[in-house]
Amino acid sequence: MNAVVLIDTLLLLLVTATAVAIVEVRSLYASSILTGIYSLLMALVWVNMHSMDVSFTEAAVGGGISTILLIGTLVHVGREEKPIKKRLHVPALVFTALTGAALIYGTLDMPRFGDPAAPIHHYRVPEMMAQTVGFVNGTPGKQKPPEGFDLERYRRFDGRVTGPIPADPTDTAWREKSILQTEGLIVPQVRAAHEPHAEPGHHLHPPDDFNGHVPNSVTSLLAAYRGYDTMFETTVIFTAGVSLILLLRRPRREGYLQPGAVMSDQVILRVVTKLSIPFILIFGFYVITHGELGPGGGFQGGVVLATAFILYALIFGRAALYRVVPPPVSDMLTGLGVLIYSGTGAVCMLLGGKFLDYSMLNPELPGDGESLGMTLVEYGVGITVSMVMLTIFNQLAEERST
Amino acid sequence: MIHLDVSPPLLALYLPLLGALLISLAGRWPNLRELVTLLTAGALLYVVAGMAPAILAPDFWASYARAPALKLAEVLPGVWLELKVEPLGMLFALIASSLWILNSIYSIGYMRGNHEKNQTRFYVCFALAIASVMGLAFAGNLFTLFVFYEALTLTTYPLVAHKGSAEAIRSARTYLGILVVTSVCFLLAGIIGTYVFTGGDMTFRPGGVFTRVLADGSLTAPTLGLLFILYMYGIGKAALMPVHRWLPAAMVAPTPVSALLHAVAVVKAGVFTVLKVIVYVFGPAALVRYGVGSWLIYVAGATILIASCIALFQDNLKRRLAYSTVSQLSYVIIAAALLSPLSITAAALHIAAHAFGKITLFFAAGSIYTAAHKTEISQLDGIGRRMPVTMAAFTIGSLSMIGLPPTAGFVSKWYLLQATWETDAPFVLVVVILSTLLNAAYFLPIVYRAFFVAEPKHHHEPHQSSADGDFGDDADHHGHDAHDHGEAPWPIVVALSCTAVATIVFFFYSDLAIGLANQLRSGLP
Amino acid sequence: MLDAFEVVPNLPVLVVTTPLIGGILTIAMGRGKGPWAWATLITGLVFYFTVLLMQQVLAAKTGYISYELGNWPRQWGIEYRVDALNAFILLTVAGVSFVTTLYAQKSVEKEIPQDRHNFFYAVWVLAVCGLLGITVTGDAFNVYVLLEISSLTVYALIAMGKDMNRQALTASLRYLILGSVGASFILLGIGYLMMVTGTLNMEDMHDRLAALPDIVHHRTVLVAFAFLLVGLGMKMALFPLHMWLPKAYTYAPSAVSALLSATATKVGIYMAFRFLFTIFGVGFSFVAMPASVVLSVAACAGILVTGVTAVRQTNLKRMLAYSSVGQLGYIVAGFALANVHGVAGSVIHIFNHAVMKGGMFMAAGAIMYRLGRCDLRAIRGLGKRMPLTMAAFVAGGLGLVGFPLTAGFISKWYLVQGALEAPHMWPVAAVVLVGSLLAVAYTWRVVEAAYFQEPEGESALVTEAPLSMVAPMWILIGASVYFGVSATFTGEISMRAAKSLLGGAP
Amino acid sequence: MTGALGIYNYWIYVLLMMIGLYGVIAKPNLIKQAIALGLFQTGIFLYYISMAVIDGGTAPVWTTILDGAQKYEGPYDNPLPHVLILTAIVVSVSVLAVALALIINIKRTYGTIEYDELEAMDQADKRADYQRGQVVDAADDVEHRLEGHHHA
Repeated sequence: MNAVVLIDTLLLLLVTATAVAIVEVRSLYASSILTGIYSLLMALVWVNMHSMDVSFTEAAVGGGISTILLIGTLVHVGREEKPIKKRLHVPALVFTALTGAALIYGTLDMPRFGDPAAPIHHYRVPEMMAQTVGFVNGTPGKQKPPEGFDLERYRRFDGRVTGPIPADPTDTAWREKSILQTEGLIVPQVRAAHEPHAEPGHHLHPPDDFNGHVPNSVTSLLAAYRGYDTMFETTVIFTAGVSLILLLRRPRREGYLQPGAVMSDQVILRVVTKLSIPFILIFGFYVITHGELGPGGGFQGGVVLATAFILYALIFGRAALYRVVPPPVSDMLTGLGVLIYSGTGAVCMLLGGKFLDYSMLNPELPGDGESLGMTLVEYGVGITVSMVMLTIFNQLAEERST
Repeated sequence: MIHLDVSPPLLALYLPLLGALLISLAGRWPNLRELVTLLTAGALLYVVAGMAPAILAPDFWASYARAPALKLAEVLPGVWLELKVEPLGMLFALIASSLWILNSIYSIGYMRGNHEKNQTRFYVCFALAIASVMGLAFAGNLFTLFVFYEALTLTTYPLVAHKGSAEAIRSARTYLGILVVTSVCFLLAGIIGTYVFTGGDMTFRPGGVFTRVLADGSLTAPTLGLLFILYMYGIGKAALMPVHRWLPAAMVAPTPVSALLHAVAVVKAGVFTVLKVIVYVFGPAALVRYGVGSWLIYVAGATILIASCIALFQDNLKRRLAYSTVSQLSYVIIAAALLSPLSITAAALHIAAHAFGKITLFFAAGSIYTAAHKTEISQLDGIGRRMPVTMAAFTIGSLSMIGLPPTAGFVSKWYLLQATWETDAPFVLVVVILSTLLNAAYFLPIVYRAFFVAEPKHHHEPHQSSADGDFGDDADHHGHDAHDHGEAPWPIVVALSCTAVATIVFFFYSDLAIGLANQLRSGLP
Repeated sequence: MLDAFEVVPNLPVLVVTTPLIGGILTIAMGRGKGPWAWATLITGLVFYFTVLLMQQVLAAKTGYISYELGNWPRQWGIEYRVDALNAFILLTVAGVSFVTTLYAQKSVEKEIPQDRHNFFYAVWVLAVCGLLGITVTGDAFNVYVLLEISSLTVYALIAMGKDMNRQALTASLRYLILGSVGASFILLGIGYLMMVTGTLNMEDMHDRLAALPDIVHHRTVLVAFAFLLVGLGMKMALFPLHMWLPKAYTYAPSAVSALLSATATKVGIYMAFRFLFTIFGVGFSFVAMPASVVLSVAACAGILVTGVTAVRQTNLKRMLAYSSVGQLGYIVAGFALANVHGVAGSVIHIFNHAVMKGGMFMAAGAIMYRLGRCDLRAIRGLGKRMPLTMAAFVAGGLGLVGFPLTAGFISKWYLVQGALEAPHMWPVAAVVLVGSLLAVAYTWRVVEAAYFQEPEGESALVTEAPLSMVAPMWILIGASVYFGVSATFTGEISMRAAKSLLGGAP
Repeated sequence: MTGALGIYNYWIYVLLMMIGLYGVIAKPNLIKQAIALGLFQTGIFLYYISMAVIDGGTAPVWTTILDGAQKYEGPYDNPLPHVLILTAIVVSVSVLAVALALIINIKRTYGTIEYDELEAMDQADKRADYQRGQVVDAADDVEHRLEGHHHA
């Protein structure tokens, strides 16, 4: 019973209680605030499970943005839920109970919590951790892993779960012990995952200290190995922003530029804001840039940047904000971020590499090319996220001012 | 992909299509439009007749197997549109194309005489229907057959619904409903079943496509029987009871439609398909060996008798004719179901023989409607004096239906009786005799009324009693007084006298039809 | 700089990144026709790429093309993998979206406020991007991300019908809730599989699952299977889970309805193909698991119930929506048979239904454009007033019925053949045939109203829809007829796809 | 660690998901539904992150020695699920934003955001729409016209 599990247990009980409260409390306002609390608790849970980036994001998004969104919406739709006669909805209860039972049933065959033998810990990820992904012919471990890294330590577990993965790609004997196989129920697909790659040096990623890897493995997965997912993650945000413009923006003639409430007569607020905004901005850029070394990255940084603008708008009014960032500009900037990201990928492609193959950016020092590419895309993410958050806030605020 | 070709069968298919196009273009000028119709019909007959000699040639079957099929389009790998000429189709095509000419003449008189609306649509759809009939007649495999079978249903729908009156739309629904349900649910299922069981063989050949799979036992007798049932009830156009309801319903159509399509083209398409399936898909021999075809005799027999009895009690002339058609169709089916070479001949002959008689009868009915606006038999007292030609033709038609010499009906009935002796099927014999009596019972009274009953002095306006949408409000548009009328417009008279004469000529000179029928029989293994 | 760049090797990624970048640039295209023209350009370009891609795939020796993004080995990075199946789906989706974009201009002008056309078309192109992305990828999680892109965009697009009818909003929200739940189930299923296999690459996953001892009793895998099935069912509007679809398609802007009916649910079905056949493998899904029974029962029930419902509708768009659910039933019933002809039938019907139903929705949209409504009363006598539009509608309807020499007949042929070949599956054949009768019923109500009744009110005065609507409509309908007369190309592709799905030689 | 506690996390995540699902189904208020949907998704996040934990693991961030080389001090928790969940969180907030936008529009046009009331209104609209589009059965319709014709 180690500390992780102990804290985990307590936190999760707290989280669950909050969840019940969120669903059951009558006042929507309370429930929104509780959502913020819930997210903060969740952030703690993530920290406790050593997932710094997720916790950072959860705090910024769940604790910050979502709550703002919810409260901004409540202003227009009213803060009280219509009283309903019977508190307990039995069919829903039954349905959820059954679904839950099914899910629990599914967990029974899972490796236990934190089991090092779980396939996910030893099947593909070790190569990513060992910085040995993508060497000649894509066969891992050609180069000596960094000191202290014992790839075999992970490999050992393979036998316990699914039988050894053959060193020789052409050997398929290991698959024989699968029951379905022997009953002829499994039709083996084309063995793409095990073919050696045709042309030598195809997967030549630089043998310097980088290899798509930065101290913060999360960032290296995020921006390099699975950079393509992240590009679309950014697109999702962008889509959300555009959708809100489509749905909420008032036509020009109704003057969507008219200012909202202004609190600039509050001296303390004004001064504090003026003092803190530069620091917020700096911190935002720090988070974006620093993502390679520690927790954080484009997304979290972007949210931080957005909060600076939002704070400004809250205190000095949206008219002031629109003087700083006119809506047309922010519209364009939302797109710009994704364009930077996809543009980086496209440039790698135009230089003759695969899409998003950063090492193309600097043929002499591929490693630097890769870090350059990752920094670029992080900034792309940052710009889009901050601008979209700003747009969302603006749209909700506009709605209020009509 | 589709490749154009001018070989006769294709020409026979494309001519009416071309005609339809020209007709729709000429729609603004009625005379031109109807001239185009007549020209197309003539050209079609010329083309079709031109193919006959080759079919009648003694070594036809020898060359048949080797003769290259005309592939129009490869729809799927292994499924293609294909035309191939053989005696039965030849016979059918000849009848349809020759009668189309007369019918066009008749239509001119009828449509103008009754001031029908949308006449262009009428002629266009008519030409399209004929095109489908041609495709059906020369279909080289089951798929092609099905395609044109459905096309025929679609193209005749607007003709049935032509008036757009409540009655018309409702009946057209029945028409489309029954034909589509049967063809889609049973016929198509049967065809795909055939395709699956034979491993992709749908090409018509004498002796059938199942021989191989039956031999190696991969197709069992029960399955064969099931397929046979699917086909027989899938071919709704053959009006086998209980799927005959569409035929009386279709009678709301203008008379030329009832005449050519629902006395000749469409219904004959049905029995033709039945015959074709029995001869070229199953093969009589196989059906006899596995004994899966015998039930058909009884169903067909029942249809003949029941339909005749219903006809007996119809007062509306066209309805009575319709039910008579139902029973006459089952003559063909029962003959085919006897599965002897001779009976097959009889079936083929009856397709031809019945056509002339029945179209004459419908022409006469339409003529009466045009001239006198009478639709009910009870109104026909003494009409023979006013319309002698019409009623004379009607009489000839009736005789042919009953099967008395010197009319076409006798020829086919003669062969049928021979076949019954040959296969000693007492049931069929009884059916034939009984139905002959019934035919007489429901046709001769009409003739009697027309000629020997005096015309009533003042008779009430008929169309209150009209149960038939065919008698719409057109009557009062061109305030035609129903009292004094003579013969119908001349094109009508010409057309129906031609068919009447043809009915008699067929009795004395039917070498062509018999030749084709025998050719068909000689093809059987 | 460009000298090192070649199009052909990068086709798989170009198919997705072109609409991505293009879609974002759309918002910079200002007012007027600019955004529309740009969107047309982009979708056209994508269509061209998919055609090239199809050629590449047909030429490929292995039968598939693999593209490793970022040049990371496919086991660790993200892989794009294109075989006959998704090349065909890509071609369909891209082609139909291109034609629909051509069509959109007029009706969008009428139905969407002038000042946000650039945003509208941006979302429109991004929707296409998401759908194509789902279709091309070989990575399980990438599917989820792009699924969310397509879903978000589609929610927004549907909601844009709000200016015509407020129900577009509730329809969109209902779809949003159900769709998100469905997507979460998919995410969960992927998570369970990842827990068991430790990888996200589809091929890799399949191998690991195949290697699992006694997979049939592995509870985690079973639950993953079940939840993926439910999630996919919601996304592809499989019968009991289709509640969101009719309302959404009815009240979305006409152009959007056309786009969605032709592409969105189709991609959902494609995902089902990938998960059931490629990841779990046909042996597990259809032999060890009762997927065949479950899916075919749901599909058949769907065909019948929605068919009957469609007959009872008066609003053409709603009628088409219900018929879409039924037609999806055909597709599902097809691959539930898990034999070559059944699967081929469902693959080919994905294409056939896309062109037919796309064309019909365009026709309905054209009527909307002229009359502001499209119900049986409004279309009376339109056969004379708007001959081309009504003819297109009827031709499409005949296709749905499956009259010979229409595309629908081809699908029906394959499906029935497959059903007769599969043991004890003949009821499916029966349902397929009965379903086409229901199609006759609802098509004929339109025929009677449009051709055998007299127009009244404004219907008597309308003229034919503008060429920019009629032409795209007839491109699709024409395609449906052409591929009904000569389906050798589509037939061969789908047979090939079916064989590779069933584990034979690609 | 014993088996029961070994999958404790998984059970909690199921619990959270189900609370969310219950809210989505049972609560008529759209805002509630949107929030509950969020809970539902957070449950899945918890599952993924729990998947990433490894006994005695630490955050997957390498120590960088002065000269820039990196030193392995594993075992590290698995970074892959973290990455996936980062994406998923972004997706969920986007969905929330769009949902709220829709809800505001609904409030604007319907004047309420209670599901049951909305359903009632929509049903009414739908019925109206149906009757508006209804033709008397094609056949009878013609008859009516004819009669009108006769009387005229």
